[in-house]
Amino acid sequence: MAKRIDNLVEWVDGVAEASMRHLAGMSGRRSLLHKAGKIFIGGAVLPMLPYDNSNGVSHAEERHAEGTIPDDCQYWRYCSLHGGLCSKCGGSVTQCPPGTTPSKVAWVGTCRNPKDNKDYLVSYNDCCGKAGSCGDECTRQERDRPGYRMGLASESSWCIANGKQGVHCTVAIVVGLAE
Amino acid sequence: MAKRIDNLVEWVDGVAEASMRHLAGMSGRRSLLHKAGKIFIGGAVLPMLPYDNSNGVSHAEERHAEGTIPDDCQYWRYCSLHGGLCSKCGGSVTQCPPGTTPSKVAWVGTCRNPKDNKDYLVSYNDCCGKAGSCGDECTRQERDRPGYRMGLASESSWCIANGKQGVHCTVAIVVGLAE
Amino acid sequence: MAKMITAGSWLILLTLFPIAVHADEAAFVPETVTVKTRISPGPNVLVNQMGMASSTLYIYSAQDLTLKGSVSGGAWGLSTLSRDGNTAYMASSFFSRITYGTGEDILQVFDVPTNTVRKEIRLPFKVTQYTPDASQLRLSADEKFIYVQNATPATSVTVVNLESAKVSQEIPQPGCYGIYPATEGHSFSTICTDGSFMTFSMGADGTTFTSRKSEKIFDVDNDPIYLASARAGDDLLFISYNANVYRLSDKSGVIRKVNVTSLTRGVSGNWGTSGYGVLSYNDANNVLFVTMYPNHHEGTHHRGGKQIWAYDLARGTLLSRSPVNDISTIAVSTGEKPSLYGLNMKKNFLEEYAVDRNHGFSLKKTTQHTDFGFATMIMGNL
Amino acid sequence: MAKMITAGSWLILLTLFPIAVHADEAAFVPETVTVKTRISPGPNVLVNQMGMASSTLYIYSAQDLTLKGSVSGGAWGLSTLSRDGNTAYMASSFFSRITYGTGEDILQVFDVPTNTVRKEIRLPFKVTQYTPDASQLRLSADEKFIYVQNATPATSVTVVNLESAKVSQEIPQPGCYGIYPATEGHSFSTICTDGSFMTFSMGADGTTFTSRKSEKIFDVDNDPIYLASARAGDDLLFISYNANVYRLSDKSGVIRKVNVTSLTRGVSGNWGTSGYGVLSYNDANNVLFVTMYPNHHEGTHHRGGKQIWAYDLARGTLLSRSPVNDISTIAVSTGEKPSLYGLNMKKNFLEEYAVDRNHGFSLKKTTQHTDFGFATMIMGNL
Repeated sequence: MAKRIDNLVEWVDGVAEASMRHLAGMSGRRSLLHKAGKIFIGGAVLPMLPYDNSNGVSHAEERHAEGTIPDDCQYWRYCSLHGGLCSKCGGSVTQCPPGTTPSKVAWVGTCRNPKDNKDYLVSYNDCCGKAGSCGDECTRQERDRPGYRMGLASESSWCIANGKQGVHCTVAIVVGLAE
Repeated sequence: MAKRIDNLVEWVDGVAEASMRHLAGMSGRRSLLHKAGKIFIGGAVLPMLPYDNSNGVSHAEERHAEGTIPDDCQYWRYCSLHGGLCSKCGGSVTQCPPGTTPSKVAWVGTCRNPKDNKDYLVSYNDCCGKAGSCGDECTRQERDRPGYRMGLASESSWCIANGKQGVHCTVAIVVGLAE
Repeated sequence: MAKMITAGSWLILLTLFPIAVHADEAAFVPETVTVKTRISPGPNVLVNQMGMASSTLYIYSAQDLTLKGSVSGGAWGLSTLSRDGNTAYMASSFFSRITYGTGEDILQVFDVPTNTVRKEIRLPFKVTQYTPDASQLRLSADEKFIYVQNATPATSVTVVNLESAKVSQEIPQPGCYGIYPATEGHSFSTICTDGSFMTFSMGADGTTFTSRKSEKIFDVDNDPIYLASARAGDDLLFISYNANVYRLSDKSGVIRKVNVTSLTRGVSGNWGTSGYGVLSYNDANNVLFVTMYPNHHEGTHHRGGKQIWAYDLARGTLLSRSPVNDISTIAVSTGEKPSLYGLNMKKNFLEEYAVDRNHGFSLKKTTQHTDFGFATMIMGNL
Repeated sequence: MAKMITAGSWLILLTLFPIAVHADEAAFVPETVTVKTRISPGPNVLVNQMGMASSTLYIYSAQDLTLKGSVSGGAWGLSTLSRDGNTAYMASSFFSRITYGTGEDILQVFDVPTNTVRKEIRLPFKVTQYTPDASQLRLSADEKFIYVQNATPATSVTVVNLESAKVSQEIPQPGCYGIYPATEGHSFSTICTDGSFMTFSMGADGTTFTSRKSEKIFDVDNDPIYLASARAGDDLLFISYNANVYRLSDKSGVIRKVNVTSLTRGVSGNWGTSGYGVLSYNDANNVLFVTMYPNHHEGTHHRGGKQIWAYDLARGTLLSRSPVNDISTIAVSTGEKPSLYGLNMKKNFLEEYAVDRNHGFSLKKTTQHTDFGFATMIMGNL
């Protein structure tokens, strides 16, 4: 979750000019959560989804077998995906292919893992800077919203924060448990 | 035939830097044929095709009903065509669509008109400067030759003499009778 | 080497023109290549086909969908059309290496009759890259200004003065997206993340603005509206994923809710709205057309519609439900005897439908033309 | 306005991150997005997909055709690969407005393992725009120079010194086309419009050249050869539309004919060669593979092949005829137990075939992968 929230916070602070490199050593996960907490306290509207808040052990287990994450569109973590998976482009479900740059920000889905029946936040980052497509797209778009709720907007390119370079493919990163 | 041979001659003289506008009032058809005659005398190799040399009355008649030239790929004048017809892009069989520029040079096919059983030279000019395709391509390529016989090379873009702008579609112009 | 090049000239000529030409040419009239200077006359339907490298606006005859011409721009092309249909605008991105390198955002001003570029205006490099919708590039009512949706992802609107061809100002629009200009003056509204609208009113010279925020209009979580909108008289129409029509007024300088109408009340099958340009309104008959999808649920809102519903907004009556194939975007012409145009998003067809006024404004497909790629916008001075 | 922007920051955040995060995260290990720095190891097969706006080199595993990565350039991309497979080159055109505006021709030097651009070299704006073939962009035997085919349509070859990243010279090549470098030194041959070949030999520093013209090798009208070529030992192999194999030697600084072999002698059905990269040679077994089309006639020479023929050039024997679907371009790997790769031009598949040495080097398809667009070149350090 670190990088994801890092990005969000920095982005709010610096209005989308954040550099990945600049971020890397900036802060640990805890401080980020702290920041995030403040933000939520400050927020006027809290459109939380009413999800279970027990922790994600089973997800953590799954992660250790990362090489085996399916790239079938129906797999649970792709519930709000809209794009071609990077696992079909020489990357993996969580890795951008060589020669691309992950988008600094992303849209987020809330997907239920059928193994533990918990809801997870999934960050869909575009990988940017190359032409050419690599296979069929997945279009699930559950809980997708238009640009007025930008963080859920799968119809936007997310390379917009990376100098608007070309969208090559999309990764699906499980960044947190939804409350 | 005027413009076509104009282009060829000027192109040989000026190595493909000819401007359409510059050419327009330069010379009549007769002087061009004269030039062409000299060229053929001067040429060391004359790869003529052994075609009938009577004149093209029936073709001339057809031309008056130009609006009705079919755009079926099997129509006789498309015998060496390789590209999308401009008649499907807002132009016609002999007209580039608005907003494009006809290629200054072209590849040439020799096609037999079944009406008079004569062989005609057909100039396939690309229309340049726009993106977007407009329908299925025609791929006939009869007597097409690779780049070492460039004037018959349908695999080349012919917008190369127009600043290499994008190929949008192709016209088929009957420019002469083949001897 | 000089000698070789001379010899080469002959070779080049032979290469280009290997066949001798007949000298007796009395009766033969050679053709010449020409350029059509103007597209064929008559009303047009334009389709904006977005591409990752180049985007194209295809111009079709509104009569029979013959392709009359096109203009093209760069990546993620957004577009709009002047009221008279003679000027098209496209905002898109160009890169020195197509997908990387130096980028710039350009507003192209096209002359529709001649398919030529009349003007280019450089925009701040912030233009949204988003599936094209009419709400992202909008002319003011007097067509003196054009409003451009930015997203970096921070959102703002670039205001361009079309007379001076200069950027007048950039209006910050945090948490809001979409541009809905007023029918007069220089103001526009935008949809915000809490379900309210913000209305921005520009000063006379276009360089200043004031803003007013509306009450909450809709529930973003449970009844989100599409970016697509229509005008019904002076009012703005929006529709939600769940097919609730929000009729809003922007007359007072702030958005006010007029009413909300459920299209599906009393209809079984759990129908919902589906597509991109999902609604279009025929004012002469007070009929709203909407693309609809059965058994809708989270994630189906951008699928191609399986029916187009005609709804009488004045009477609150569902008039007809016409089956269609995967239509994602529609546009109905004005006047009492309209035609409807739709985009089939699976086959990339532009389709034309006759509207049967005697049978509840039901639709019958009359013709179709492939539109060559993914498109979500139909425009026209229809 | 300051206040509004502050308020807006909250809205933006909510927009981006509308869901609260659980605080007790002891057992949850979040993932992070990373970038794979190098493609998976192992031999590669590369496919050059030409586009009118951008062109892409797709990199597949030679084992199972898994897509391992890609690099991309501009319009009408021509490409080649270093002998070790680690450096790919693409020459292509970029325009300020994709299809119009200011254009430039760029040679991109790609690092294959990392899929990154190592260098860009600006070329004279003359590079041929032609269906890609290996003969248009070629490395010298020592890989110190790269030769680029120009056509405006006047033809010439740009010689680039890869060490200095500068253009060394432009060699005029009137009436000739295609680049066939010698196996040593800095010379290359080209095919000329009268059926002869010209051989250019560069001076030591790459800035001068001498040329020698061959006898007439083939009949351009009646037995034209493809641009595609292969090496059989030290000799060059070409093939005509009529499936006559021209075995040529470039050892002496000028092209000489070794022999001509008809592949179709004694075979009924009027078969001819067909496709783009129509031939490939396996040296270890002296076997030539060719894509063939039945009932061939003027105009069929670029159709997808219906059979692939295996021919023993040493013995002059047709070994096998394997049925295939529309294969236009082939590449066979080196060694005694080769695999063959082919491009299906109707379905845009890259296909892999096992070669059965016990049954006349006949082919059996083992796997396939879509190559996403029109392609005519397969490369690899196979």
